[in-house]
Amino acid sequence: MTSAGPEDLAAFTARVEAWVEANLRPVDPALYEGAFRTDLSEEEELAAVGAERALQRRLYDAGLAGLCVPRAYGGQGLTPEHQQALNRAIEGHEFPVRLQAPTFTPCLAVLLEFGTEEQKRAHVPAILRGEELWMQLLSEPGGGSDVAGALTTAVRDGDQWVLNGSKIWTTGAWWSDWGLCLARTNWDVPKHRGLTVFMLPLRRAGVDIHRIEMLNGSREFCQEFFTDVVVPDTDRVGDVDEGWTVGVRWMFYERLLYETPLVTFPSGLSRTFIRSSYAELARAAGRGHDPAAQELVGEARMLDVAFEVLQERIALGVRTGRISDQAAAVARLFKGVTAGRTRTIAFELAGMTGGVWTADDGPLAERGVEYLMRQAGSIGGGTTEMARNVISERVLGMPRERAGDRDIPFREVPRAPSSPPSGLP
Amino acid sequence: MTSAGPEDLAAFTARVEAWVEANLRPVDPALYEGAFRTDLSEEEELAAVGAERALQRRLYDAGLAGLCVPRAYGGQGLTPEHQQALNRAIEGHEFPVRLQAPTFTPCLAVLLEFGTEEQKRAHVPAILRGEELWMQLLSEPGGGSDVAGALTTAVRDGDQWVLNGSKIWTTGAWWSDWGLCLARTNWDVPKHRGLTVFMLPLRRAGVDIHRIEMLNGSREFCQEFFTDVVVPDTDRVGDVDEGWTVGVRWMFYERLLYETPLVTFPSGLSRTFIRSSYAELARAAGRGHDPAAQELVGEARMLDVAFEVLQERIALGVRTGRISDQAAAVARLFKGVTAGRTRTIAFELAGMTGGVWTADDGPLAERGVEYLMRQAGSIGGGTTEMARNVISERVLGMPRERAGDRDIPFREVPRAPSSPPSGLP
Amino acid sequence: MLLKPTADQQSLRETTARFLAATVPPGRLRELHRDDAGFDRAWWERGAELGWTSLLVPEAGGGGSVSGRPVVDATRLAHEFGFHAAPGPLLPCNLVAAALGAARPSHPEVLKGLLSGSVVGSWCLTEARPDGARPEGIATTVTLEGGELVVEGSKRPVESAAQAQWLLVTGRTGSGLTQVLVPAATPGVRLEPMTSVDLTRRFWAARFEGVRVPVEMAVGPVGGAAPQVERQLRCGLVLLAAESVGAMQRAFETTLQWSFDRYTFGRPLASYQELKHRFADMKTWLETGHALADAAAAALDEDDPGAAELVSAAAAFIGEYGAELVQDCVQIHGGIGLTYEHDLHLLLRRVTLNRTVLGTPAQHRRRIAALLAEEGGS
Amino acid sequence: MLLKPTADQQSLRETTARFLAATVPPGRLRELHRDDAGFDRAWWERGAELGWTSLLVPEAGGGGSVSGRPVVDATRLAHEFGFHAAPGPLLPCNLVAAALGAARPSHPEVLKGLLSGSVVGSWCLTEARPDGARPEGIATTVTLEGGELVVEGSKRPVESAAQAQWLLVTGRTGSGLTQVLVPAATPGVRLEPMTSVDLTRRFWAARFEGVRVPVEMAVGPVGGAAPQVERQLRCGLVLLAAESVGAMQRAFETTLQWSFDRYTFGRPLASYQELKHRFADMKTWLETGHALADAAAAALDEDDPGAAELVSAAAAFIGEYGAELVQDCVQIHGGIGLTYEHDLHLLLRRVTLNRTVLGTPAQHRRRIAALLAEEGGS
Repeated sequence: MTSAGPEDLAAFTARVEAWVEANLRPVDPALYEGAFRTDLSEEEELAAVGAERALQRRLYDAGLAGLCVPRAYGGQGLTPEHQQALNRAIEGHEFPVRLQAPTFTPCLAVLLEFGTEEQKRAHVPAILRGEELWMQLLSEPGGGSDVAGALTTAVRDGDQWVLNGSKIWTTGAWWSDWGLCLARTNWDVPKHRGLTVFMLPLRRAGVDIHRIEMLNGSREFCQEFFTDVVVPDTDRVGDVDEGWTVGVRWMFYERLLYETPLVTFPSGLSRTFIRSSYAELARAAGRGHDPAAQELVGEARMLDVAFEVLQERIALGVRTGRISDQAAAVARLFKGVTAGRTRTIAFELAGMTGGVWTADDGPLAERGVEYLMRQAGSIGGGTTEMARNVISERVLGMPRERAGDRDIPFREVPRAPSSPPSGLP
Repeated sequence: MTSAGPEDLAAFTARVEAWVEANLRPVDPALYEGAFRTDLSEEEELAAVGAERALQRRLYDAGLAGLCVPRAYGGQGLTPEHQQALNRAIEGHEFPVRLQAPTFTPCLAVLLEFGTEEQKRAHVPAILRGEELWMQLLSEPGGGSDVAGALTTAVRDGDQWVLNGSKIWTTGAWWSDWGLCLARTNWDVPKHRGLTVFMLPLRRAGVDIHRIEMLNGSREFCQEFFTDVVVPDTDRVGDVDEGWTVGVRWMFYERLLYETPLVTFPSGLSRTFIRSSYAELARAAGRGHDPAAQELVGEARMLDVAFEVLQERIALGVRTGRISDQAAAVARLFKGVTAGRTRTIAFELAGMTGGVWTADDGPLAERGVEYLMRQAGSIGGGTTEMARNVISERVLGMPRERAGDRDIPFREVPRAPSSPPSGLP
Repeated sequence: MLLKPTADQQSLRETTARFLAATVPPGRLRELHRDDAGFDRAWWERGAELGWTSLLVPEAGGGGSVSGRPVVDATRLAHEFGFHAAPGPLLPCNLVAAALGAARPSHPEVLKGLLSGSVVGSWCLTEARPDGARPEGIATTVTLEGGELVVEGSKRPVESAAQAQWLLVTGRTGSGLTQVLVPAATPGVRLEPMTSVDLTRRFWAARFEGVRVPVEMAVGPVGGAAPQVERQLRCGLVLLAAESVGAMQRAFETTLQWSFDRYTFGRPLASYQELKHRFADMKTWLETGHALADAAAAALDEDDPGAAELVSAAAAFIGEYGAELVQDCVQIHGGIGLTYEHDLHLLLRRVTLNRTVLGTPAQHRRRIAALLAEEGGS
Repeated sequence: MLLKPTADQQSLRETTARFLAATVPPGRLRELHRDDAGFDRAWWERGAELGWTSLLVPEAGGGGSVSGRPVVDATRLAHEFGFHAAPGPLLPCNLVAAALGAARPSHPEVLKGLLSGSVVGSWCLTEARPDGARPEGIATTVTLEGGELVVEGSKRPVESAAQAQWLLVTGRTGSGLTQVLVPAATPGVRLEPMTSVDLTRRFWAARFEGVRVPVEMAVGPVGGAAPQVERQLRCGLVLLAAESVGAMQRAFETTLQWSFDRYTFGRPLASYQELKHRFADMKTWLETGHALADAAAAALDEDDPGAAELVSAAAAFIGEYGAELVQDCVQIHGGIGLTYEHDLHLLLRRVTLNRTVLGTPAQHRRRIAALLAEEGGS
């Protein structure tokens, strides 16, 4: 133990609880359900981000930011149990929800594991103070689940690199500061061996950020276009052409999501706000006593409870080494399937109001729009199909799927004869 | 037109209706649901088969057997519309249910298409008179859906062949007379090119027939063991090593099932006996007015109605050439999935009685046993997995699945390292 | 899609298909998304010239089937409307025209306007209750007072109500039902806009507060309209079913093509067995949807005693599996399929809307059970 | 399977696993299928020596948990019973022992017999009604007349009733519940054998016609037993859930191994993507089943206020997905998986039985909704 050993857990808990009560506003947890999907105007959204930056700064000043980050980089050097105590303490209170993912995981996690000493000293404290919000520049248009098939290319030019290409599905890139970018640096080797990771300020010349409109009007996601973006070699993360080594861990941290102790997230948040909503829907639809509606309500709640205990089991198993860390895909799969089913149940409970409603319909309103977005939970953050591949191949050890891009130079990989259509033929 | 053109449809219909009324006993169609699954003793089963042979003979004598079989082979040389008229006329009456499949289809159909003149004259009239019941000796233990991977081997010995091997899943082979057998005659060519079809009397020396006990106690299926069974070359169907040409059509006729005009099957049989049973179950369970039970009843009935119209559509489409005849797999898939779901619904409606019951529980009794057998409808007659392969590859033209046995001599095909286990490890 | 359409049915369908492809491509639908009416009146009149509102009206009323099977004819149009996610009050205008055409015919001037497309009418049937599309539970009343009919109650959703000159209101008169044609401008008629999942289909909540019209505005017998109401409802359900099947067909074709064009891990999506099997399931649902919609339409034309069951089976099956099919198409497309820019949601919206307008799949499952119970005598 | 069992829990489980593997392999289960009792009394006594009936009884009553968490301990046994599709009255003996142990303890001689395995007891709770496992609807009455309790009513299914010397009957006394220990040989007790889907678990329908026992035979307070009944019911549900998870685990392992061993079209089944994805789904259900059964057991041990919900969530989820998992294992095996000779149906029978004994998944979904409604105050 160092001379300044970790703060005693009980004392820490008491201190945190007192601080939270004194400093954080209580909020209705239901508010967070739509944190990334509300119809805030651009100004409102920026203001909300600004408030969260300030909130993060207050956490930092109180010694409550980066509990599991080494002190050398501005963190507290405490244990995951301390983070859990914080997570419990902030239950029912405001917290900087937008900063957790992808800034704290996977970006911060990747930086801590692969960053140079200079990189960590330059960026980790800034992240903990809420000054730098990070994005992951990973998916590409037309790339789907095959992130290692990145086409965005970085070409070396002396002690710097020139990037061209496009990334997509970045949450809130337009209000973020930095991005972690997976780029192709060698087209003449198999795909996993020609990638390199860079860090990239998003407000640099040559970076165009375009907000994507989803079918429900949400504009949370962005697409970035890179045109001759110059990145110094000192902003490279990991070795040249070894980006996939970084990428594997990157995606591991992405799958962990709220399971890493780098993230601050109220315990039981999901439990609280879901608990009553299905029953309310049934009542609002005049079907509180209809057994068919009761079965739907019970099923939805059953799935939520099941997900909660499944997640706990897998987190415990991974932590104790009794379960392969690939098993995070089990929770991801269950969550995706369950999210689809529970949204469908909510839509079913809305009955005819599911398709057409007025603002007076209370909880029944908008259920149809949520239903239209149903698959989002099985697509975003890695599709359920990919999760099934991971479970069968990595957890159960079943034979790998035949790939058409293995062991051949990336430039020779079969691709679509033409750019795929984006609309109805 | 020949001098004796087909009998006028209206006159035929009138004649058939009169004959049916005068000669066939009315029966409760529900009886047929378990035709192959009841717990008849061996003697009772043999007696029932005997009665059906006699019934077939009466149909033959009345000129109502083999309506679409050429007159030269004892048939009537009429049209599919005549068969439909017969199918309508026998609605609600006894008919030789056990003789239809596999005797009339696929066996008779294959004989008509591939048999020599001598073979057809020897067997077709005997089939139409109810004297020969046929079996298809196609599946093999451990062979699953890969029927072309047959291991049963025929070795030529002058003008005869010697068969060794085993076939399985033959319905009622123990009371049948002949079998159509797919055997390997060449191990040194790829699997589809080394097969030959033979006809085989089942009561020949070297043929051992073993009745398989299913988990519900049914013993409808048999397994046959062939030990040095001698077959004259004149009982070969199709050319040597060209058995797959026969096999493809054979399986086509098997898929058609009740859609071929070679088969006599009361129209709307399935509709009649299913119509009320779900509602009765709900009532028996004391849930006639429970909306959740009503939804299950309605769903089950919806699926039955849907299957009926789907089957009609596909039959019409195939008949008129507007749909690929591979589309029979669509009906097969729907039927398998639906059978599983409707049995599950019946089990659900039985509630707690589904697991434990007394004979006094009426329609609720035995639903648990049916539930245990649920997958039978998705396995027997070609699995739903195979149907999905056929639909995606043959109907939709999606790429064929990679096979490990293509274009290599059959004896070099990868096989299980050891014989697969049949029990718990 | 009918397997054996007549030449006239084929021509009807193809003409409409060409017209919709030319006039309301996806880009135009996005424009109409920002339009209050959701469709263009002049465009609708051009469509009416193609026969869009005449098929369910007897020749005596100025309409006419092209094949002698009017409902089947009308589903040919509905199929194309679904395939193109087309705008316009197809359902309400056809059902009001059918109602007028069936009643002697009555109100020939209104009918003529509907046939020419110059007049829009809408049917006010459903109400805000758990089983809002079943006539048995209608709470709106139509009362005969002197020579007038007084309409009192609330109806929702009413399609294109604000565009309609005429509202056909179904209400209760004692223990029977009455249908009455109410000019939309009558005092006491109040409309409140609703939100729908569809880009172009617009609905309103309508309140009728002591609305008075002359007794001549009754369509069919006062207190004796139940059989006609049931028939309109069934026609409406079959049109919705056929429209949804059209949307399923388009989504399926689009996504199948995408699976061939899109490569991942060096292989087309279409080569992955798990996706192939899902396409096989979708194909099965699609064919079953066609079979049910066509059989239900034919049953209505033939007054088949099984029509009620077939119609609800079609509504229940297509409502559920149609939406599941398009949702799986979204899944196969991935994130792009959830964007406003992509066209897939146009189809998803339509099948989602249609499964709620005249009863949800769950309600139709219960309806089937109720029909079985009637039959079983319990 | 617990992720962090104590050494004693681990040893308990392994000892039982070895004993079951050695004494009741599948061949023995098929023999027991033809046995009236479905298990051997001497064998049961040997099992009792391993602690099969003592875990839910406090030390004061002669029992004892091995970890301080008795319900969790007991689920270790139940898991192995499911894994081996083992015979024997595990559930009824444990629940009767728990009831006696919880009441002061009462009837020490009976309890002693249960603990040694020399006595079999069974719990008569459920009745033939749509929601037959909920205590609220019990129709059987227990009436205090003088110094006697009179039991009147019908119970089914009652496990191993014909083997039991003692029946613990739960009945209504006024608006409360009473539990009474009835010697099986008491006049007025009539047993009728029932058929179950399981090979070895036997059930009877029990009628109690004016059955009289001294008031001393009450277990817990007359008219005040509802909390204890609820607790027994929850324990029973958790044991069933854990047992079914054991059966799921075995079916899954067996079928996964089969997919590696079985070749079709020159490739192992395990290499087909569609099957791989189904195994991924099954793995997910299996892990969720473990998580729910373990969490529900822990919640009972901790008297967690969420225990009722967790127990019903476990029953609903494991009942439904457990059966679906084993059914899919059958599908993957093909026809061989439906034969009596194959062992898979032993597991299918067990999960099928267990999802009906103390309420079906549908009933537990409704129960969860009822708990939410109580919470929501409606």
